Amino acid sequence: MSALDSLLWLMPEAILALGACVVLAWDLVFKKARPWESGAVGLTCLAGASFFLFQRLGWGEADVLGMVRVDFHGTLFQLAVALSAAAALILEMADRHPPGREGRTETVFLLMAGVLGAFFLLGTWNLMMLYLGFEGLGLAVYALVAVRKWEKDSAEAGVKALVYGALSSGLMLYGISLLYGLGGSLDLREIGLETARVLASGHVVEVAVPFLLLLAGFGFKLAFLPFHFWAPDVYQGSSTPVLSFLAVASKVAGAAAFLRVLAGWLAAGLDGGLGEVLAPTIWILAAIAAATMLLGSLAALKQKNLHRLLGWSSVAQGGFFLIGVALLGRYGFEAASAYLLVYGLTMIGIVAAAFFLSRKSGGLQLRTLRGLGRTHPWVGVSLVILLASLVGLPPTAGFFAKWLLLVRAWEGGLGWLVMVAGLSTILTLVYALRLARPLFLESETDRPSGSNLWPVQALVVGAAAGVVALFHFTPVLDLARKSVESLRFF
Amino acid sequence: MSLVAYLVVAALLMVAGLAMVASRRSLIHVLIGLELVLNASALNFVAFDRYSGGGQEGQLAALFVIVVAAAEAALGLAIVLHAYSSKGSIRPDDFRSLGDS
Amino acid sequence: MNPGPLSCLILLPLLGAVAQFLPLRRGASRGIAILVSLLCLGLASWCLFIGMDPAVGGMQFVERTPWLPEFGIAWLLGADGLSLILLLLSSLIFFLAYLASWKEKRTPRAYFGLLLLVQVGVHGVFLSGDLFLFFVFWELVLLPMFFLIGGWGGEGRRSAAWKFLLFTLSGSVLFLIALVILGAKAGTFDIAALRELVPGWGGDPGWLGISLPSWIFGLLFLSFAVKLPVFPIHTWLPAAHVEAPTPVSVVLAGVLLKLGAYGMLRVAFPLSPGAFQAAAGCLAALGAFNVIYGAWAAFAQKDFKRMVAYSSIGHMGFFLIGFSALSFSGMAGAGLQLFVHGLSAGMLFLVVGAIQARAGHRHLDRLGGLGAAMPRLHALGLVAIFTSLGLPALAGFPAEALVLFGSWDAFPVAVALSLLGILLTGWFLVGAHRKAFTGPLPRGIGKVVDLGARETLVLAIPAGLCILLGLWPALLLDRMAATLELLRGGFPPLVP
Amino acid sequence: MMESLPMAAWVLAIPALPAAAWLLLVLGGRRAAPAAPWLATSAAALSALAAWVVFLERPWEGIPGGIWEGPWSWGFFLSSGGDGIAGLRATLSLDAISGALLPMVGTVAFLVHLFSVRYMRTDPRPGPYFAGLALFTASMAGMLLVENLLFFFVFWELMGFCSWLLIGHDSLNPSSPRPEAARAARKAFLTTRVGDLALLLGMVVLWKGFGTLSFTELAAAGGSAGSPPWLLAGGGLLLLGAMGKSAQFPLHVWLPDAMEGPTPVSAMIHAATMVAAGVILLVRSAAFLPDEILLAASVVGALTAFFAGTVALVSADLKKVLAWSTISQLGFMTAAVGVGGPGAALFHLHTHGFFKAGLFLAAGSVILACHHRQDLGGLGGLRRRMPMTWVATLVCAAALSGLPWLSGFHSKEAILSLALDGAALGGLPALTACLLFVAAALTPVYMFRMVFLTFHGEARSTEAREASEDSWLVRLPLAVLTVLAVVSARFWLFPVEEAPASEHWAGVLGTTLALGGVILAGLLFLLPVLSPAAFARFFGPLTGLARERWKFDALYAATFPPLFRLGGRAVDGIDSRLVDGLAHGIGRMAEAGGSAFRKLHRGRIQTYALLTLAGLLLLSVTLLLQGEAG
Repeated sequence: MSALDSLLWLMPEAILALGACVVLAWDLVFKKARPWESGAVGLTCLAGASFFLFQRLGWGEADVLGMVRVDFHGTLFQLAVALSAAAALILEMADRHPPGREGRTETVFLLMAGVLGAFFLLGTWNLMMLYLGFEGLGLAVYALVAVRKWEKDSAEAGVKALVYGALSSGLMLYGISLLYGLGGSLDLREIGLETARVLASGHVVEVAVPFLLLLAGFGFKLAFLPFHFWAPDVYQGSSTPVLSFLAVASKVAGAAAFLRVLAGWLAAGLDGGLGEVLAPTIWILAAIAAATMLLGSLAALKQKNLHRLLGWSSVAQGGFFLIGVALLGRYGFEAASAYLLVYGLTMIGIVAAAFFLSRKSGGLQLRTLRGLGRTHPWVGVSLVILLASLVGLPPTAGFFAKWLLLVRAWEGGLGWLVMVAGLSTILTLVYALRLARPLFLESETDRPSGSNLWPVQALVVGAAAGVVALFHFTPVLDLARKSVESLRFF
Repeated sequence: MSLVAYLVVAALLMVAGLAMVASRRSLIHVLIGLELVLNASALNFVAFDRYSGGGQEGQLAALFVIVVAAAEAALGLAIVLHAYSSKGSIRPDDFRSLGDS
Repeated sequence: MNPGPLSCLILLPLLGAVAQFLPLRRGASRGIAILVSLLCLGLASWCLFIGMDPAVGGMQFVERTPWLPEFGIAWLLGADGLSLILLLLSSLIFFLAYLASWKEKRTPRAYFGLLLLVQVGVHGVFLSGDLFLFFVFWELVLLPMFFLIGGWGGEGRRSAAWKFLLFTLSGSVLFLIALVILGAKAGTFDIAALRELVPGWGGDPGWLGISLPSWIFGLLFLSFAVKLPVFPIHTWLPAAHVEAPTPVSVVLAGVLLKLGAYGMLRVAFPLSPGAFQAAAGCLAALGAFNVIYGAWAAFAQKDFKRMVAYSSIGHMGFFLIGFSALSFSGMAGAGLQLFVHGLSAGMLFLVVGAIQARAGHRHLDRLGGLGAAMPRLHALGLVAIFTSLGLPALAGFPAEALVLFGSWDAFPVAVALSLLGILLTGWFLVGAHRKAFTGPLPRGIGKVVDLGARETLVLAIPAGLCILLGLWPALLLDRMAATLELLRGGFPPLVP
Repeated sequence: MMESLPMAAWVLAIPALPAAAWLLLVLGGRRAAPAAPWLATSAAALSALAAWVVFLERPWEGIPGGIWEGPWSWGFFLSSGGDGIAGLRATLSLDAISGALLPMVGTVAFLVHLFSVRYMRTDPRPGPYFAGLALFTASMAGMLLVENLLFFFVFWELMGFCSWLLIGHDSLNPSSPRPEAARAARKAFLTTRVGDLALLLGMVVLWKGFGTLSFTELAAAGGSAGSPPWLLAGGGLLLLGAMGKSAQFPLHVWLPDAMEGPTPVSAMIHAATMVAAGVILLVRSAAFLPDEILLAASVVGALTAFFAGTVALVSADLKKVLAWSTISQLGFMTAAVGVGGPGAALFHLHTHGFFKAGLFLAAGSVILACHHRQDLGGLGGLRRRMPMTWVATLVCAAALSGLPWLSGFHSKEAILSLALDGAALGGLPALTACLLFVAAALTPVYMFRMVFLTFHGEARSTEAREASEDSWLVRLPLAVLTVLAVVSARFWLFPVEEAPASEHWAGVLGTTLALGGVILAGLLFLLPVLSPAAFARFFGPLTGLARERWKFDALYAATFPPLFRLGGRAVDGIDSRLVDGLAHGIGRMAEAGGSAFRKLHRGRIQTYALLTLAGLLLLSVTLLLQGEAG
């Protein structure tokens, strides 16, 4: 593969890297740049990257420069990350900053850097590359959380994200180093083969310890128990655009990468008939999934702060995703991927709606949202639809995604997990409606009239329309299937 | 010296780092603990590379880890600075306005 | 896709609901709703009385469009005697509910839009031939109803709406789990196909020592029992029915309870007849218990609306008794009971609504003299009360008589006990009549105006139907007979 | 079939005309109210005419089985086919029983309508009243014209509804509503409903046993059935139903209270409709009821006849005396069926219908004249002021007392002779006979007590002093009924059972007792020879017991309503505390779990780190243990 070919394959990454530099330089070069200009540059770059990613979906697979892997799975979720980052960027541009701080350059740059990190996290079999992507995304997130110096909680949120994130990524790195020792290589596929051999000889500990350490890393990204502690606090302390990035882009990237790692690492063993040895792994993942779903939803029940509620909700949704992961098999991963896509779309809409509503009401407390659904019926109704999708009520894509996950779980013999998921669905609806109910059923008269925020409205309505349209689930299922097939190991 | 010795040292480093993160009363010390955690991994990489690896992958990895550690330290210090300027303290326990009551 | 009559029955209210998003003039909302429901009513009547062949028991007017072939999910609509009868009931009840909401002033667009959405769900449930689709429509009812109760209800609407939601959703989750099992095992959701398939899983070891068909039956039954409702998962009903605005109460009692019953008839029983037969004794006992419990609880109520709400529990107990006997007469009685209860409970709620609108409250001890002041309401109320307590020549009697006759062979004790429930029902309803309609007008109530033309129409239509069906139950039972025979599927009537 | 069509039209007209009148009145609402009296009355008149035509034609004679069937048959539950109860078909059918009773029913109903035109002239709600009367008439006729127990039951219940409606009529009066009327109506409805539901259950049992509910087929199957337990149960339930409707002890409590209704309604209920239904049911089922049930019927009937007679003796209200006398006479009829005389029972029903209607309408006339004064203490001396009413009352009371040459003599004699025949068996039948004779002796006493206190002596109130006869609308029905009270025994066509052994004895004994009773009443209340007070003292506490209706009303009032209310409160309490509490408890548990979990998230980053590490440790231990186990 020539360097030119490689460049073509890596066009999206290149665009993003270049775009990030341009954004940084923009304000220096154009002294009188308007605040929105850097955002526009960022959006253009994301659009360009998305365009090439979309193209790349049809290009097949390649190992580029020995470190980067291009395949359907990676590209698909890179696309998802790019689009959700774009959504976060739109929110950021629509947000109001205090006088003197109108510039968005830092945020835009950090978003793009994070996306770039996510791209590498998603597109590699090499553990070091993976770690670099992981850290790239992570560092961007820590900075994003803390970047709004004028908001009083930004520092605390930043500290928490940093300490907790660095701790878990450190644990993961330690796990990676052990895996390197185990497989003698940083390539996951080779490590996987070696792992299968080790497992076949009955040595469980050698695999179990790195597995748990990797779990710590991804557990942080995905915020499942017991690595979730940061999420509610940091969600609560960050601005809504950053929350959007945290809850969607960062989370989807981490989740998809988790699937890839598990597929690459364990599939060989699974194919080799080591299901028996891996049963405890399945069990532990299922237990984590159950605890996450249930406790996350329980904790979300009585929240009063919109962001914190979304944080806990995001924790609980991670538990659902884990159901598919826990199955450690093609069908489970397929269902998990489908769930992830639907979750992403749903959450983009919900966070955008939350942004819209908090801008309109001037607060993040649930009670300040009273009556907003009546004055803004489009956003209100869309939000209800999106929440229905989050809960898993038909006719929305969320229902299908959840149902598919549970079907796979039942097939995999995890009947009890199905029951727990059912229980937590009830709780989910309760907190979802605690969010939606005041919009319509209570009223408040005095409100500052804000700008019309039409792009945000369009985002919300579009996402709602999307989750309804995707109730015709075939496209989602096809994408999920293709992506899991492209992981090659099943 | 055998591989095990390196691994034990790395593990000790790791535990020391974790202990610092969990117990020290200053964010700077917590950051140092985080660096220790990273360095434990770096030590592992090098040791594994020396004793069981074929190429230079482990050593390269260790270099990357150092870079990442530097970046993390830089960002960490920046955030701690910001935290200090907004709260006037860098005691971890002073940061608890976010959380469930 | 060329939409047939059944798709139209679903799409019409959906269009009506979507139309509420248009910038409508005041009054246009209800106009749309009434128009849509009239069209649905006409279409449903056409299907039932002209379009369908009563000799055929199976699905007619079938429409099938593949949806997710991999799981055997399809947009499969079909109707038989049973579903068309319930469809007629629901389109009628919705029509009445829209008429009764004529004066709704609080955001009428949202109100009618939500009610129309509920209608979409209800029609969809009655017409689905695919279990997955069934569930989709089943769930569609949930949120609109929550907002209707919570948004337009009375004083305690908040907790009533939550209660409705949580109970119903818990039922739905059980349904969902059944769907998960079916999705994992069956590869199709065509109810007719499942009916062939599921009973064959008896040999499967199942889960936790219970065979798969039993699991499916238990989950489905419980989920439908919440809607029916069955003791002890009925407590949402009094709360919701009492707090909801009158037209919504009418819909709740007239149509929503029927969803549970329909689910039992259409899904829970056919999918696992073996499990059903094993449980039939318990179900009949539960039914008899419901009859007595509901009647007795109603007996103690001072709030007229609450009394009516509890009486529903008792009436649905009859459905359970008749249904679990699995004899033709019992099932026919159960089916007829659904229709009749829809009419009678709906009428009773309308009567209470009319009283409340005039007296300002509905506390029985503080009412009186309304019969003389409102002769029209009184006359129509009499039909409602006596249909409800099972007076012959009104529609309640043929239904209850068929249940009693049809279930005696299998459950003599349940039948005998349920008579106590009938006695109690008569007692409290006649007592409520005495308190509300006779004697002097209490001082707090000023001048009362009798029902206007619209209100009279709303009550007179079901009243006329009650009398007609009381004299000529064959009108509906003829249409249902072949379907019920097919549903029973040659099961011999239960004999202990 | 074709030639019977005119006949079918006549037969159908009997229930259909009043039913049509009802429908018109209901649909017409307030606009139809002015026309209501005459519309309903003319429908009743034509219905009565049709009944007489049918009676004279006797289409059932000469048909094998003795049942004429209309040319229509109507699938009730399913219009065609169907097995089991769902296949039931209704037909219009006429046999000797219905043929014999229809003229009485039609005539009395018509006369009651006519009387009501005057009686209810000032009533503000004529529409509902006459609609109720019309429906009542139609239901009674319909009940006689079906031969299937289920459809019989339909009309049976409709009559219950009509009587509820009419008894409570005054409670809905807009200007002066009487709440007592509503209470009485409710009591009537619920008490009879206990019987009705028993009958319903009995029907179910019989259906299971015989596979049919047709009276003819039941009678045919019943003969060979013996008395298996199910038949005993079914028959017993059926008897209970009849006891409720015909106000037999212990379900009699509703009938005296039903006097709250307008007086013509009482005439309707007591003479032509409602209470007759129970007797007719017993007569129709006598052929298949087992002997034990018949014995029970005879005992219940005799007991009721005696007990009601004693209460009638001390009643202070004009209408109450009549009510208790009805109960007593219904006791005779029930006992008659029990002792093997369904024909005699019907015969007595027939004659009783005329003279009891006459008595009630006469009472109505008195009440009308005295401006709703009806306590015996406030009447008296009306003989001169209301001669017509006096004659009617006197003749009807004599007929009721069983004085010779009057209609009541023949029918009562038939019953008494049958009872006397059976008494030879000893035991309960003998007790029955004794009680019946005592009751027969009481009848003239209470009847003539009523006559003397009302019409003779001094007027004891202003209203009584100023009373006068009313219009022809009142006098015509009275005249007709007086004549019929004398002659109605002549046109009775249903065979009455013979009691060869004691026919004459019973006649002689009955006449003696009746005459003795009249004389006793005269001595007590007409001529100041004996003191009623002394008499009452002589019987001591028994008099008090009788005045309090033997305390049954008090007993029921003290038991059933409180019991049911208690049950209601208990269920309501269980529902709102326990069942609902359970649901709330689950909710609270979830919230408690949530808040306990939230307590771990207080915001200390190092606590988080520790918890995470602890969690990781826990996971490793679990995983390794699991791995070891695996």
